[in-house]
Parts: sequence; structure tokens; C-alpha cells
Amino acid sequence: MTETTVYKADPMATLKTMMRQYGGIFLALVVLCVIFSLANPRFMSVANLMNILQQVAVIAIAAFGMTWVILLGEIDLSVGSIIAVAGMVGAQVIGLGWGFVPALMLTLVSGILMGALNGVLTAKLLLPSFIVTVATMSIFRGMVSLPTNGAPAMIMDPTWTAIGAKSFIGVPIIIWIVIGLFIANHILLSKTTFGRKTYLTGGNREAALYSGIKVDRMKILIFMISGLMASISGILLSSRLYSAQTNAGMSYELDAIAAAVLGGTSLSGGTGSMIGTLIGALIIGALNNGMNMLSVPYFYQLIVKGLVILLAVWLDVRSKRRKV
Amino acid sequence: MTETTVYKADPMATLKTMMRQYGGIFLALVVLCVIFSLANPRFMSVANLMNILQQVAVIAIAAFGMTWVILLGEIDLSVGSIIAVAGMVGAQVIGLGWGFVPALMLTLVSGILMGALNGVLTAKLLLPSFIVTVATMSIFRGMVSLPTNGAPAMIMDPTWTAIGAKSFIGVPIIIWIVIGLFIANHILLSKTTFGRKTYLTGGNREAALYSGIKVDRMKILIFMISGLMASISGILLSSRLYSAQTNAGMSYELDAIAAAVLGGTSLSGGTGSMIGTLIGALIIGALNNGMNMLSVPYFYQLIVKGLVILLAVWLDVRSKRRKV
Amino acid sequence: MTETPDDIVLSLRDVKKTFGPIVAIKQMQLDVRRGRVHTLLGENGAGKSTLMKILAGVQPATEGTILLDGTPFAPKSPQEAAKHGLAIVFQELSLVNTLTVAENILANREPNRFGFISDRKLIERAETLVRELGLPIDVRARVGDLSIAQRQLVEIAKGLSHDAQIVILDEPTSSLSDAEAEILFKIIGRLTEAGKAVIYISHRMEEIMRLSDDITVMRDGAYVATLEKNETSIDALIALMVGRQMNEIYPPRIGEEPGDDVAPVLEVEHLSSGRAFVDVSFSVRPGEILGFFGLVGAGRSDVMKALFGMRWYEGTIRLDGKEVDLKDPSEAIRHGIGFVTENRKEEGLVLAHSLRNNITMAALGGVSSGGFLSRHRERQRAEEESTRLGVRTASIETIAGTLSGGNQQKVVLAKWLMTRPRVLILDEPTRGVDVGAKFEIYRIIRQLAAEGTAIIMVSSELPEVLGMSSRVAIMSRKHLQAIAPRADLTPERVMSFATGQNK
Amino acid sequence: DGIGASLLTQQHPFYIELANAMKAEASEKNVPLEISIANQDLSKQLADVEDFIVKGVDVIVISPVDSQGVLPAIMKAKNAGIKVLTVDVPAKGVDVTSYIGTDNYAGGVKAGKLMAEVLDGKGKVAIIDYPTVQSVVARVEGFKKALEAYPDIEIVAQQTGITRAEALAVAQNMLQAHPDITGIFGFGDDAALAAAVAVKSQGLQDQVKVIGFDGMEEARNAVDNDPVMVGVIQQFPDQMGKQAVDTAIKVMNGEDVPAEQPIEPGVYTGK
Ligand SMILES: Nc1ncnc2c1ncn2[C@@H]1O[C@H](COP(=O)(O)OP(=O)(O)OP(=O)(O)O)[C@@H](O)[C@H]1O
Ligand SMILES: Nc1ncnc2c1ncn2[C@@H]1O[C@H](COP(=O)(O)OP(=O)(O)OP(=O)(O)O)[C@@H](O)[C@H]1O
Ligand SMILES: [Mg+2]
Ligand SMILES: [Mg+2]
Repeated sequence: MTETTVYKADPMATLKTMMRQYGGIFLALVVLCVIFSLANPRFMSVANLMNILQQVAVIAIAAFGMTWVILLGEIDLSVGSIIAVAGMVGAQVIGLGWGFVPALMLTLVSGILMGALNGVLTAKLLLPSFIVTVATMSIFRGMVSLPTNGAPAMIMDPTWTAIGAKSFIGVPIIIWIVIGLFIANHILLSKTTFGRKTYLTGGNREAALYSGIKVDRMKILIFMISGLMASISGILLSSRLYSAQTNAGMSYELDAIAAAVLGGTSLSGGTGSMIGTLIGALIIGALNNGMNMLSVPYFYQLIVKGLVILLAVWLDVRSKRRKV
Repeated sequence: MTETTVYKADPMATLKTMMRQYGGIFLALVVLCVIFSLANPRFMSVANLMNILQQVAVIAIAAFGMTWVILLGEIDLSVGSIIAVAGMVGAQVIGLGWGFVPALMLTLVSGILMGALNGVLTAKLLLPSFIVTVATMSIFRGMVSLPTNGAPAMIMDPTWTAIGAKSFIGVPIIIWIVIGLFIANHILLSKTTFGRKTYLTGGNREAALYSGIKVDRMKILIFMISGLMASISGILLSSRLYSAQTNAGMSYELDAIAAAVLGGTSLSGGTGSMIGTLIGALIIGALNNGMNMLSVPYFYQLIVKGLVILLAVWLDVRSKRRKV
Repeated sequence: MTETPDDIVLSLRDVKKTFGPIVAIKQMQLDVRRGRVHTLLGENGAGKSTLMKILAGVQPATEGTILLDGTPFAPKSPQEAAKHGLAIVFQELSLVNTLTVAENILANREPNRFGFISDRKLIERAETLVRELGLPIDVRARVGDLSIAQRQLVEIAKGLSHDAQIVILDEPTSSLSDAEAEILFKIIGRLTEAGKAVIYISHRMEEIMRLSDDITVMRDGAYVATLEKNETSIDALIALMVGRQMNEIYPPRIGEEPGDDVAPVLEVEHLSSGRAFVDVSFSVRPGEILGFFGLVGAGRSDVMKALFGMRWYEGTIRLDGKEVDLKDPSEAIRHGIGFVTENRKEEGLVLAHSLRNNITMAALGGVSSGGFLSRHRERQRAEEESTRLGVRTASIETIAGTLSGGNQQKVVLAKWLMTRPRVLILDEPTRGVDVGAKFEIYRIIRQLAAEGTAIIMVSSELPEVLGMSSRVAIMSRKHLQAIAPRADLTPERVMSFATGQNK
Repeated sequence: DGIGASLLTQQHPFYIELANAMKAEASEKNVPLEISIANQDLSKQLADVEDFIVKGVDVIVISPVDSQGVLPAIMKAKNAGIKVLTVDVPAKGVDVTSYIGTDNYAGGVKAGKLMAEVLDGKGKVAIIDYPTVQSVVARVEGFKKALEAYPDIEIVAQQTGITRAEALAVAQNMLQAHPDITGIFGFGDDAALAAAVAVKSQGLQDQVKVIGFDGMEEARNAVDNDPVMVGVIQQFPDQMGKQAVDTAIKVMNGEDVPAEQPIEPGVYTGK
């Protein structure tokens, strides 16, 4: 109720709104970075920042897709499993010797199809998306192991592995992809009628229906976007690892949801933004990286991560409440 | 909107309402059992049914707690971690040589406290319970590893391990505990003002507030119940395993949610029942056991489990829609 | 029905609508003519909104024919209806609170190029529209920040933003004050002048008599009669609508007014709460009905919320002469205050629950012992209250959400009567309620007063306030302007206080 | 009747090879074999064993999720009169008919010695571990123990990287924090392979040597082809699986079997 989604043309106003809108969460990111830099000056090196971006890429892209789903008031818990299936589809197609482009295409198509399945079950059979995607999470996770009986599949294609390993004008390709997908999702969400329909449907389903929005079709399309984003995440992950792991992406859906919610996307639908999600994902990435840099033992990392999520969301809720 | 929560005194009417209310899901359980018995006659043996009940106990009890939380329109993802912490608290207290009763008490208290933390953060800081419990899931999971640095802790106390191993009048103690807790939760939910207030608050928070129900206190209490139930689950699990595992209960929260939702508890709050949850848990238990009995390979088990969840929820939704 | 085929733009024949076993519309006939306002009149649940949703393409009719300009018409979507020149302002607010006014008005019709929205054009177009309609709204404001009345205006603007030949308005004035309603009436005048047909739905008889050209009465989902305004009267219409004669809308008081010697049960002194309301003082005696009048947004609801522990306040509240500190509603209920809120669906009822659950929800202590509910006692008490208020329902196990508006309102009343309140606050108790049900609610209020309950009745309908109150308090712009006995007040005087002209 | 096997996981090449070897041997010897997967959940392992008992198998082969926590499962089987063998991970606190497995501590020592060798006795070493698994804890202990003999080798970081993706991030982050690392020990093939990727992605391939553990095909290929991967401690799941089935058959025939059948890990440093 208290969040705002404002579309302004004036750049200064945009900046101001941004600070107002993402103040709390943005602050949390800055504070985090300052603390880590003080503790270890290498944290702020260009190399390490690229590091963080690369590491956070898989989560961030899945979180872009998740943002759409949550904006609509739904949830997609199958994202982690789709990430794994996508890598496996790619590995298998490459294994057949069909080459990079068919492998890429079929992988993306598989992601879209899995998303469409979630969408159709949710929209047409009127099942709650939580339970649909808990079920497909299990189904897809089972499916990923069928071709190799649970073993990882090596990926030998040089183009595929280049995605995760090579750079372009000094910046890793993965980072270009994240930036590209962020811009694409951001524009689609905030500048187009499709994005507006998403806000309308998530904000008030009845109202959307009355305005002639085909709510069912929106649901299916948006789960397809989530599936597509997850499959891109799966491609990046498998290319970084030179292999498709059957347990890849396990529980990444929770990180993706956390990124979106940290970024101010409301789980009841209708409010949120891609910028927020990106900041949310960066917080998670900076946190993991920074704690590794400081050699924080694993268990304490879990504790600190939970505390930071709490703190960030609380800051955000508080900063938004004060305005009203 | 289409579900009903009816409270009748007349036993025949109760039976009828039950069939009407749980028709879909109850049918699913029966069909499942028939299929498995045909495939393997041992499935329906008394020994195996007890087996199922014992195996499902940990999930069922956590699901009882989860039902309360979901009825209120909230969610508790920290349940799996609380299960692990409870076992570890018990193991540590026993390790100190304080004996069974103090260990039991402290374990239960620890569960209640963790639940209270979730409740306070949700009710008082107005954070969404999804994100609060995602965070505490991580925090509690980190904490459980602190005393042993990640290693499991053996539990030598004979009374503690007897819970999971011994029987009383031929029925394993665990089963008695499940039955007892089911009855207690069922009565508390369906026969008391506290239960009624839970339904009312979940059904319409504002209206409950305006009717003098202390909504914040309800939230805190109910997260405490969920924590308490999870800690009992943790005790049973650790007593079955003779040890507290730091990764115990991982992702059990999803099974608990699935059990509740299978049983007709609506994720938007206000409708559901303990009977439904018990049936839901039994479906999950029968499924796992039956597929083992039929030697279904692990990955196919994942797929079948997902499909059965979909089918059961669909049957349920359909049977409820037809009535209206 | 007079046959004037030339100017009939829309005609319905034997339209039927069922929801599973529920028959919402049995047999409906309607002829709508160009340049005229055609009012649909009927009790709550008569099927008016359902009929309009069929016309708007939200739901299909089960049977029957609809002719639009003589050709069969069965819109499958709101867009298709809009394309054929139908515009509708829905009864239930169908706005997205998180978006701006402009974004809501032009929802799903944003000016765009290749799917890219032009925000500049969007705001321009919305602004033009709002200006043409003469509505006092900022199109850049977020709908969630607006008051209910302003939201209603946005809803109207949204409905009228289509270029339509038939405009449907489903209870557009239910949360408007007179000033805003006047704007709407002017808009309607302009529409009919331009030769458009208007279908109008309302429960306010005065307004119906003023606006309508034709009036069609429905009862229980069926067509009763179509009349020309000039040939009929309020009483005749009510008789057609409820199926019996009703002489007096406001029942007379039962027994004597409490005298000056009776000590007030509730005294409020110098009550303030930030900018929501400032320095409000008044008192109520047992058996008295204190009317609270004001324009929408005057701050009355916030005063009532403070009295019920839902809003922080400064100042003193005394019950039976003793100062009390009302921290939350449970405290207020403990002190014998009941509060029928202005929005029954959001704050009054748990729509998915049975009537029994709803009726007993504020008084669970009274139907339980040791924390255990007594099924028997609960059912009995709920039945009692339900019968006493004449809630029309098959059983108290019926789901509250399936009742008509008037009956829902009675259920909320029943809920508070169960607590046996000494002070009962009623905020807009008859909003969206049909005349028949209104009368019954008034009768109940009178009855309660006669039993010694102190009643505070907040209302934006002047006739209602003047018809029911012993004394009237008038608020304007968050201040209490005057309190006077009913006998000393005329409608003009009340309005001058309410608009803040008379100090 | 026949053999029931409850394996820790099915998402690791080691266990896949183990399972395949068991299946091959069982079909060779014509004995029924059923495999269930505990998916690293002790509670599921217990349930799987309970289900085997109900089904009435003759021998149960367990690769324990946890050597202490597996105790009740073994007790239940023994109480039902079923003989139990453990593979890969030993059980603590209870006697089983036979244990067949790698000596992880010895393997860790070998890894430490190999590390000292490739680093010429000096340098900075990082470890990627998995502290909740005892066989891994034993490997890391052995590794550290062996390095104690080399005062010029310092362990500068030890972080947890369970999956390959996690291990990659952890390795990158450790290399950022300590750019002078010269050696990385990964608790398993996944960790080592991920570390090798991290080393190359930071352009440190001439500086850092990586040693792994498990020695599955992918890792051995990497040792052959990738100069960063200098060696891997090799386990022999194929032998383990074959021996487990053979032992089970012996037990079914009432023959005596040794209580421990250790399988010595090898050191693989390329063809
Ligand atoms: N979706 C639905 N499912 C079931 N019943 C419905 C549905 N919509 C409307 N009804 C029923 O149809 C009847 C007509 O309702 P409708 O809303 O059209 O009444 P109305 O004349 O507009 O009343 P009001 O004056 O209170 O607005 C009511 O009994 C209502 O309960
Ligand atoms: N412009 C506004 N921005 C935010 N909240 C508002 C605004 N106007 C009114 N409200 C709040 O909305 C609620 C209902 O509004 P409403 O217009 O009914 O005002 P009100 O103060 O209740 O007036 P009354 O009951 O006298 O009509 C009140 O709690 C009020 O404080
Ligand atoms: Mg209506
Ligand atoms: Mg008001």
C-alpha cells in the first residue's frame, strides 16, 4: 500500500524518486560495501566487483523472472529446478553434436515450456502457484537426472563455455548478459503496455479483468518469462562450471525471491521494480563475497546472511512507512 | 471463498460434512493405497502401516504447526531449521548430563522462542512472514552447527532414544505422540475461542481487529505454536536417529506446507483444518513408502511425487468447485 | 410499455442468469432510450449489478436476447462491450491502489507506440478527461492516497473515458457527498443532452426522482414494471419494489427522549488526533441518537475510530463519568462500545465465513466457557440475534459473502448487538442499502435507543440524519462546528455548518 | 529376498559408479538387488531401511549419510535379523558384518604430501571443505596433518563450497582475498574442478596448483589435460561396489567375511 511506482520522464525527478523509492535498500547495499571495504580493501577492487557481478549473475537473472511472477501476486518455486534442466538440455543437445545454436535455442525453448506448464496449471486449473511450483520443482528435479542417471554431464562446446569464461572489452560476457537482461526486463516492465498490464493484474485482479486484460494469458506469459530467465541462468551456470550438474540451482528460488523482496517487490503483488531486484541481488552477492573475503566460517555466514536480510527489509519497510 | 468450515455436533452430519469437505483429498489417499496394495500386498500390512505413520510423524507434526500459520495467512519457512536446532539443543543439554526432563523442557522452550522471534518480527516490525522466515531459516541453520562445528551430536540418553524406538501396547510411541498432538491441535483449532479467532483473523484481519481480537498477539502465539510443533518434530527425528544432525529437517518446511495445502488449507488464510493436514501428510507418507515398496528409482519418485501432489490438489479444487 | 422503436438503443428480452444453483436473474426485460436516464430500482440482491455486468461483457447471460441498435449483442469481454459503445462505472471499486489516477483511468488503453507507453500523453489525456468532466482530482496522485469519495470519482472518470453511446452507472453516489454528487449530475445532464442513454442504479430515492426519465423496478431477479418518472411517486415505487406499502421511511421514536437530568454515558472532551480531527467535544445520553453529519472527509470516521481505540488521540474520554484509556478495540468493547464501521466488506465481515461465525465474533467470551466454545449456546445466540434483526437467510450457516448488501449490514449490526453495547457507533449504517432494508435498520436503531443504548450515527445523508437523530453534531474540515437538538435545525442550517459557512 | 542397498546420494559420480558396479555384479551373479537413494537425508535413509525390512531383504548394504546417525537404521535391521554391510562411510557405535571403504584420512595424508611435493615445500594453501560430512573432515584432517611437516607451507583460508557452483564462488573469493595462494585442496572432485576454473578465470594458472579427491573420470581427464590440476586422490567405487555385492552374497550363503575390507586410495597424477 505504501510503495510507489512512478513513471516520470524528467531525469532529475527520476533520480529523486529512485532515492526515495529504493532509499532503504540502497542504503543497506552502500553500508554493506563500506563495511567490507574497511575490513578488506581488496573488496572494492575492480576485479572483485566483476567477481561479485559474475557470481550474482545466475541469481539476478532468475530474480528478474521471479519479479514478474511476484508482481502478479504469484510465486515460482520451480526456478532452481528449471536452472538445472536447462543446463542438462544444453549438455545433451551439444552431446548429440548438433552444435551451439540449436543447443541454445532448445535450452531456451525448454525453459519457456516449463514455465508455460506452471502458468497453464495455475491459470487454467486454478491451482495455487505455490503448490503447482512445489510440485513441478520436484518433477523437473527428477527429470534432470534421467539422461545421465544423476551424473553431471560435461559440456565440451567452446562457444557454450566461452559465455562463462570470456570477456568482451575487458568485461566478462556474463556481466554483459546480466546488464542486457536487466535493461530488457526493466524496459518491458516499466515502459510497455505489457508491463503495465502486469502491475494492473497484480494490483487488482478484478479491476484488470474489468479493464479487459486477459488475466489468464498474462499468468501464462509471465510464468514463461520466469522459465526463460531461469533457463538463461541455467546456461550461464553450466557454462561457468563447464558441465551440467543435476543438483544445480538447488534452492536458488529462495535466493531469487529474497532478492526480489529485498528490492521492494511485495509478495501480495502489484508493487516492485527491476531496479529494486537488481539491488537486492547485489546485496546477496556482496554479502556472500564479502564474508568469504573476511574468511567468515560457513555457519556464521548463514547467520549473518539471515540478519542482513532482516535488517535490509526492515530498513526498507521503515523508510517507506515514514513517508506516509 | 468456496471452502467452508463447518462445526457440527451431530456425528452423522460430521461424517457427511467430512466426506464433502475432504472428499477429493480423501479419495486421493484411498486410491493411492489401493494402487499400492495391488502392486505389493505387504503395503497394507499392519507393520507397514505403522512404518508409514512413524515415517510421516516428523512431517505431520510440523504440518500441524504450519496449518496454524497458514490459516492466519502467514507462512513459516524456518520450520526445517527449527527441527534441527531442537535436536541439537536436546543433544547438548543431555551432553551436559542434566538428564531427560530438563533436556526435553529446554528443547521445547527453544522451539517456542524461535517461533516467538518469527512472530515478533512479523507482527511488530510489520515484515512479511515469508522473508522473516527465509532469514531465520538461514540464521537457525547457521546456529545449529555452532556447538559441534557442523558435526552431528550423538544422543546417549535412553529415555530420549526410547521415544523413537519403543512401543506402548504394541504401537510405537511416536505414533501415540502424533495421534495425541493431532487431537490436541484439532480440539484447540475447532473447539476453542482461540481456534475461532485464528480462522477469523486469517479470514479478514481488519474485521478481526475491529472485533476486538488482538491480531498481533495472535500472530506471535501462532508462530510460537509452529515453533513448538517443529521442536517436537525435532525431538522425534533426533530420537529416531539417536543423534542430532546439523542438516536435519532440511526443506521439510516444503513438505509441511504441501501437506497442509493438500489437506485443503488455503494459502490466503482463513480456511483449512487439522484433519485435512493429517490426510495430506499421510498422502505424502504413503507415497514415499509405496514407491519404495515398488522399488521405483529415486528420480522417478521425485517425478511421481510432484504429479501426485498436482493431481490431489486438482481433485480437491475440482470437488470443491462443483459444490458451488 | 410504450413502443417508440426509433430511440430505443438497447433492449433486453427474457434475460436469465444463474450461478450454479443460484438464480440471480429470472426474467428481465428492459428498453433503454437515447437521451434519457433510465433508472434500475430494486432491493439489494435483486440482480441489478449482475445485469449490468452482463451488458459490460464481464459475465455472459445464461439465456435471453439482448438487442443493441436492433442487432443481437452478446459481448464476451469488457473490451468488446466498449467497442460497441457501452461504458460502465462499476459498483465495487475496481481500481489499483498502487497506481496513479491517470494510470487507472486509462488502464489497458494506454497511449502507446509499438507497445511502448507514452507517459506524457497518458497524463495529458487523463488530465483532459478529468478537466472536461469537471472532477477535482490530481491525475498524478496515487489512488491509494485518495479518500473513498475521490476514488469513486476516479472510477466514474474511468468509466466515462470511453466514447460511449450507453453509459451505465452502478450506485455511483453511494460514497459521494452532495457536492461531488452535483458534479456527477451535471455530467449526466450533458450526456443525455448529447443524445446518449444512461442506465442509472441507486438506492437514494430523492436522487432517483430528480434524475430519472424512465424507471424500471426489479424484484427477486425479475422484471416488475417500467414507469415514467412523471407518472409515479416515491411511495408507489417503493411499494412496487418491496411488494408492500410503506408509509414512513423513518419510524417514529419509541418512548420519551431522555431528559436533561439523565447523566451522559459517554463524554468526549477536547479530543484531537493530529490533523485527522481537532478539538472535538460532545456527549451522549442513554437512549439518545446523536447524529454526526458532515461532508465526506470531514473527519467523522476518524473521531469514531479514536473512540474505538483504533486511533491515537489526545484529550479525555469518560464513560459513566470515569475517565478511560482506550488503547485498542478489545478495551473499547470491554467498556461497552460497539462500532459498525463504514466499510462492511473490509472491516465488518469475514465474507468467507458463516453468519454464525460473524455474529459471534466480537462476543466469543459470551458463548464459551473456559476458552471452549459452546456449540449450542453459540448457535442459539446467533439465531436469536439474526431473527431479532430479521436477516433474510436460509440458515445461520450461510456464508456471509453470499448475502445481499442490506442483509450483510444487518449481520454486522447483529454482531454488535451480541456484545450488548451501551454505546453503539454506526458509521454510514445504510450505505448501499435498499429502502426496505434501510427501514428495518432504522427500526432496529429506534428499538435499541428505546432499550437505553446510546447511539452515535454518522451519516452523509442529510434526510437520514434529520429523520433519525435526537441531536445532530456537524463536522466540517476536521472541526466540530455545531451540536444542536434536531428541532432547532433545518436542512439549510445543517448544510451551512457542514460547508463551514456558518461559524 | 536379495540385497537392499541404501546409498547416500545419486547426484555424485562416485556413487553412480558405485551403484553401477553393484548392479553389474548383482546381475552377473544373478542376485536381486534394490537400490534406494537417501538424498543425504538421514531420516530418509532410516525410512528406506525400514521399507527394506518390511519387504524382507536378506542383506542390507548401507553407505551411511552419517556414521553416527545411521546407528538406529542398522539396529533396526539387525533386530529384524538382517545382516548389514557398510560401504564408503563406516558406522560408529555399532558392529556391522563388514565395512568396505576408502581410508579417507590416509587419502588426505597422501593429498597433503602431494601438495608439499608440487609446491616444493613452501607456499600458501587454501582448502575448500564440507564440514558436515565426516569422510571429508577426515580427508581435511589428514591433509593438514601431512602439511604440519612443512613449516613453510601456510594454510591461509578454509571455506565451505558444497556444490560445484558454491565451490567456484568460494575459490574466486579466496583468490581475491589472498592473491598469493599457490595451492588449493578441494575436498572432492567438484570442489577441485571448480577451483581450477576459478584459478584460470583469475589468470593465475601459472601460480596455483589444485589437488582434488575422488578421482572420477572428469577429474582424471582434467589432471591429464589441465596443468592447474596437478593430481587427484583416487577412490575406487567400482571395486567397492563389486566387493560389496560379493560380500553380501557370501553373507547370504553363511560364509564368514572380514569385518573390515579397506580399499587403499591411489594417487593419480596423469598418464
Ligand atoms: N458470482 C456470483 N456467484 C454467485 N452468486 C452471485 C454472484 N454474483 C451475484 N450473485 C447473486 O446474485 C444476486 C444478485 O446480485 P447483484 O449484485 O446483481 O444484486 P444488486 O441488485 O446489484 O444488489 P445491490 O443493490 O446490493 O447492489 C445476489 O443474490 C447475489 O448473491
Ligand atoms: N487525502 C487523503 N489521503 C490519505 N488518507 C485520507 C485522505 N482523505 C481521507 N483519508 C482517510 O481515509 C479514511 C476515510 O476517508 P473519508 O473520506 O471517509 O474521511 P473521513 O475522515 O472518514 O470523513 P467522514 O467520515 O467524515 O466522511 C479516513 O481514515 C481518512 O483519514
Ligand atoms: Mg449492485
Ligand atoms: Mg467516513
